[in-house]
Amino acid sequence: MMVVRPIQANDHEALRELGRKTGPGFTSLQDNDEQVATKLEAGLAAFTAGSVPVEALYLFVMEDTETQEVVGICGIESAVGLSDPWYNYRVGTLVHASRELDVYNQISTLTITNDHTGYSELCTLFLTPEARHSKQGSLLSKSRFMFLAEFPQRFNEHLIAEMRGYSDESGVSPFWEGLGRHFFSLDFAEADKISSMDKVFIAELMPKNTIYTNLLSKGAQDSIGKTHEATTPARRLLENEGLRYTGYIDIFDGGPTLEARVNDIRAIQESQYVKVHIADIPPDGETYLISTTEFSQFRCCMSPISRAGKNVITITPDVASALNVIESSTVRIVPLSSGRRF
Amino acid sequence: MMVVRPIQANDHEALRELGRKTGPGFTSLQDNDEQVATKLEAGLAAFTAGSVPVEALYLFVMEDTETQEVVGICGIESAVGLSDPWYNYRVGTLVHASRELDVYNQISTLTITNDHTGYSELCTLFLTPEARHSKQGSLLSKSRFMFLAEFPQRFNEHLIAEMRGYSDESGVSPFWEGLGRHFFSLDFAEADKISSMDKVFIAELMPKNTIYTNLLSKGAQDSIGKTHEATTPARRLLENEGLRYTGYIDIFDGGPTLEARVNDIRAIQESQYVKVHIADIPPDGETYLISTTEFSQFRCCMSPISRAGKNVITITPDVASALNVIESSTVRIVPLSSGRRF
Amino acid sequence: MLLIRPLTFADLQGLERLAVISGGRMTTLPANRDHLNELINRTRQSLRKEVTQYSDESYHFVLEDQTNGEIVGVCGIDASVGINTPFYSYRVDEVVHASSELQIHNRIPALHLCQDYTGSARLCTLFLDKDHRTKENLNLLSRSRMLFMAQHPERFANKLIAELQGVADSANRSPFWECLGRHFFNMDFTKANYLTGINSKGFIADLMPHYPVYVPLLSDEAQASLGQPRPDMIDVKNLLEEEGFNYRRYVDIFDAGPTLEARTQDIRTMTQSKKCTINIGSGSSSEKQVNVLISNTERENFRCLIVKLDPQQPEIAAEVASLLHLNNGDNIRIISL
Amino acid sequence: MLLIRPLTFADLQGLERLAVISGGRMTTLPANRDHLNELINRTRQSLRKEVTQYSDESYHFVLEDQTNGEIVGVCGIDASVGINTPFYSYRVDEVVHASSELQIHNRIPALHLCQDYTGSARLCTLFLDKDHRTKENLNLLSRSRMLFMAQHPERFANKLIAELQGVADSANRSPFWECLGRHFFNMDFTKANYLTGINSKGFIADLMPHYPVYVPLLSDEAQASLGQPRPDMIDVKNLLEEEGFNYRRYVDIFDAGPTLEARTQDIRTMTQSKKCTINIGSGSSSEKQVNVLISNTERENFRCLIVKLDPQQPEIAAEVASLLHLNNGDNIRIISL
Repeated sequence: MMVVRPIQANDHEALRELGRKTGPGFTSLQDNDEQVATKLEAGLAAFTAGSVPVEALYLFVMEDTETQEVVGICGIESAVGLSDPWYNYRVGTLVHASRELDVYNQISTLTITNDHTGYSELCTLFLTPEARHSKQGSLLSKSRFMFLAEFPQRFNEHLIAEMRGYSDESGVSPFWEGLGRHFFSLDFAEADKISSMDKVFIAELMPKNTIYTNLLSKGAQDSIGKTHEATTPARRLLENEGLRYTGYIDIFDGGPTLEARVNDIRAIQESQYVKVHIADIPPDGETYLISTTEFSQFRCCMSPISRAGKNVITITPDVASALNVIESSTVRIVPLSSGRRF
Repeated sequence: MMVVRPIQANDHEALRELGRKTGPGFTSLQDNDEQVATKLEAGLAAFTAGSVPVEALYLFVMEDTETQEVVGICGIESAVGLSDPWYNYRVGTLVHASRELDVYNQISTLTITNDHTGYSELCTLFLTPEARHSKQGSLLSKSRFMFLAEFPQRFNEHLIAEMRGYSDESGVSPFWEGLGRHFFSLDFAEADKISSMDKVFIAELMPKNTIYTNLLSKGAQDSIGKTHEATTPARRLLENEGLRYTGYIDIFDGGPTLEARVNDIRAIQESQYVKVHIADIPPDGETYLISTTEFSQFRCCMSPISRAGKNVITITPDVASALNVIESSTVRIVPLSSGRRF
Repeated sequence: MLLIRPLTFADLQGLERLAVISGGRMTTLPANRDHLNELINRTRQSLRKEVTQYSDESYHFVLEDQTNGEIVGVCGIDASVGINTPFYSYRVDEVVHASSELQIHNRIPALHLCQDYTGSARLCTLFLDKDHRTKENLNLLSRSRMLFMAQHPERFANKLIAELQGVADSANRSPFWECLGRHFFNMDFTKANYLTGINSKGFIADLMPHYPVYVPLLSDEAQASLGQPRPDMIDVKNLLEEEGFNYRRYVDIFDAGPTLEARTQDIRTMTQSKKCTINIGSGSSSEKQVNVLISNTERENFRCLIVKLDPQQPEIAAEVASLLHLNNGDNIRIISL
Repeated sequence: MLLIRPLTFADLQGLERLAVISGGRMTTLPANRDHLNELINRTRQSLRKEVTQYSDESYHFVLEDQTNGEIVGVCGIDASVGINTPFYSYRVDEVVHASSELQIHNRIPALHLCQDYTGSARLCTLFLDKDHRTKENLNLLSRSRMLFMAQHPERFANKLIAELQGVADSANRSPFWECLGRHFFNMDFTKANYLTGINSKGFIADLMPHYPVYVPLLSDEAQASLGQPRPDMIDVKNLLEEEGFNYRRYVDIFDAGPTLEARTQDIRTMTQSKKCTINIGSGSSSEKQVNVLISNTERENFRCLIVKLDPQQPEIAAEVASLLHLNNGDNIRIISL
């Protein structure tokens, strides 16, 4: 049974191990002692702070209850851009038209903004390749919505998630080549490295005035808001929950930012409290996310459930044990997947 | 029984009469022969055009089936900004921060955009004061969602609605006084008049560069995105259906634009087809919007319904007659109001 | 002998011929009869007007071949531009993009649409038929205007500009236009130029980019053409630079040709031309004779040509005097070439 | 008698006194011992350096009262600004907002943050103790620098600017800063000025508005102060204008005081000062004597003062010669006041 729970001090070795597996595209968790240590420290601080912190990184791991192995990680930043500015390009439209000449031009523009300042952010999602089956990716990603639903006062009413931008077979981003490169003396690889460390550097050098996209290369224009192939499933998952591309992109690779009001997210909106009845009968219903109401002892797993009455569900002892709940405990549930498709 | 239906040529006198009642704030339908004639013509053209027109104004009236009196009007523009540019200010955020000095400033900005170009727009909603009871305003406004649900191919996937902006007791807009006025040689009344005719004039004179709102008067800053008192109920109604203020405001008075994807609107998303059973028994269920599936003969009314089986509802002969449907006709229904509050 | 004189209505056909062979690259000379007529009309009205404070007057002159009466060149001066219709330029500014942490300090040029030359006088509409394109004729055509200005300084603004046509390929296509203007105007260069020439009000404001355009985002060809005159404009450029004109990083919004500027009162023809009286005689040659630009001091009957004379004791033959509408002892203005 | 000479390390205390009484309004003279030390250090290094291509050298001079050795004034020249730290100004541009249909044509001034004066030489840090504020002393203090420049023109950029302090109220508050800068910096004027002075890198770029600021949105007081010098700067302004400086609509980003500019080689002291040799004699008065600014032609031992002499046959008393480090027959540079 897979369970998602807050990160703990003794997860250090597991986290270090995950960092070795992520690969170069996953900039937020690398094979890097210092980064892992910093990350762990931030994650622990979030769950142990006395009052509600303004800026906190809530980090969770997914653990196999049978083997105690940590196979995945996910996180939520409570608020971005409050220390260093948080930059995006916003894709806008300008119409240049002359009635007299019967000319009508619709021009797409890019403007640098900090509009998402203070928003909460879904971040740091990684699942080891071996564990990528049986909807375990969905559990890992969506467990965060259950946490958000339970502790809304710890988060902004707006939630964003950045999608990695398109790059070609040789790993080069046409968006960077067509725009950023002109303002730097750096090639993509070097800029990529800097970008992963601190995007403020990039923003300082990017043009401050609105860019007319029709002056960019075709490749750069086509990359605006385009998701990297490897990230497309993650995007689909979030879109099915109600997150939307609203015209904000990464200043570096042009990847889209998805956005939603927390209260409009399906898993949050449709989740409800029920009491549990524990019984060793195989449940036959739809698969649900089930999470506890505790903060530092938060647990989330997925399981088919049976309804045992209005507001009572039946779960197996296995599940109860993974969640650390007893008979009549209150839990939050929501169907793992939405019926709707977007 | 009130029924909403497409406008017809013989509604001219009724439309003229409505124009007399709207008052000066309602710029899209005034006591003005020419405007009424133009409006009617546009409305008729939308329903009689051979193929699907790119730009069309779908106009509906609400008629009392007992008296045949027209008591209200509402409309949908299929696409704005395709002839004359459609302007908004977008409210953005810029962060000016210096780590070195430990200074962090979040600054709100206004940038002129045509971002809503091509979007569909809810417009021209007016109900005579005498008819403002029994949720008839909801019927009139929401009937448009039923039409949108039925004929999505005639509309953009994005829908907007402009809310009148705040003005003080003496009818003066602090937003105008604090911003636009500096760029014009006109007072509010004169500018208001011009604005109602053609907003392009205003846009031509407004500053093209981003405005830092912290340089504006307090009154102007406070009016950004603020709805006129008289329009607040209309705003609430649309927000309950899922339309949202997303940071776009009127360049003239600072009033908010509400926005949603058509498919995310509650009345559209939750509406469904059912067959009707006509029976003269007083229905006791929840009040529903009921609309027909015809284009030029579109009808929408509201009534409590009873379920007569899966996908069959019972309606009274009155309602059937108002909708012009017979036993077993297919209609679209949705609960008049959402359970959710925003 | 070639003679400069103000436009008259009889010049319409000759002007039209020049407009056509200039190939539509000159904004102020569109091949449009109504507009050319208006050009003549404005010149006549401007010359007649008693000017105390200059405004939107425009003076155009033709170069007439005295042997056959043919119009072989045209040139003009606007008293001050941007009065009735906005006058746009691109100013090439540099924006610094720096990051102390990254040790990067980039100066990025960007084009700012501006109207900074509003109110300046302008030398304009310079076109010389190919068959007569010699350095001397160019001097006559271009500098005769300055002699007119020297004689009537109160009629012109204090700042003076001249726009040089920008780089174009053999098919008369401007790389700058192809890269930038075309995206915003949806028409070809010639048409845009023509519409500007016939004063189609506001269309530039309606269609041009309002935000600065970053030069590094332009094509290499477009970048290379920034502020570069068309190769056949080099003589004109040299002439203007000798007069004291400078390039101050303002370029034409359509073809990125450079705009040169000077203080009106400081240009060489203004400071070094002198007013004196003429002696009509044999005009026979002496050692002291040099080529000079000579004009009468009139307005509506302004005449100017190049002749050899002794600047200390100016004397011309009766034949030349007649071309210049001069009687013995009349005032003249001369400058050595 | 007052004497101009380059800063030395012994001047630190005197300089600090001036920094304090100048009240923190002068960016280049912050009351910060480290920075003042650095100012002296740079001056010494710049003077020692053999310059073929000017760079970021900075020369500062003090005005010393010979009667008591007190430092009563300071002035400086930067060889070229914006080399190591960006040099910002606001350029006041006009943007046209016009609607032909409405018959409205507005010219709206807007402030553009720019670095247009990057690379220019700058006259800076002019401060004269109140007790000695006479026109003659101001002339000595300000023009002595120009005499130094005239002697060493290769050390300075071609364009020369001077910034005049802007309007402030009795409490030393700038209405421009209160209306604009304060919103973006979250600190008072003096602190911002101080931080700029000690070269706190990048903080202006981090905090300043990047978009143009529309002047009509500023308070009336702030608008009125645009390009206006503080009243007690009028003498300095007149002096610079006599030298040939012009205001070209560039203002200080903090207090909106005007920046004046000139071509370095064209300023009066450059064009009219002359180099000649000195005769040391009685220095006794004659009718032909006038007040002149006189300096030796040295660098590290540069000295300058005002004395009465006959410019055609310059002769000074031994006492004055000693102050100027001059021997009989040495080269001098003089200009009449």
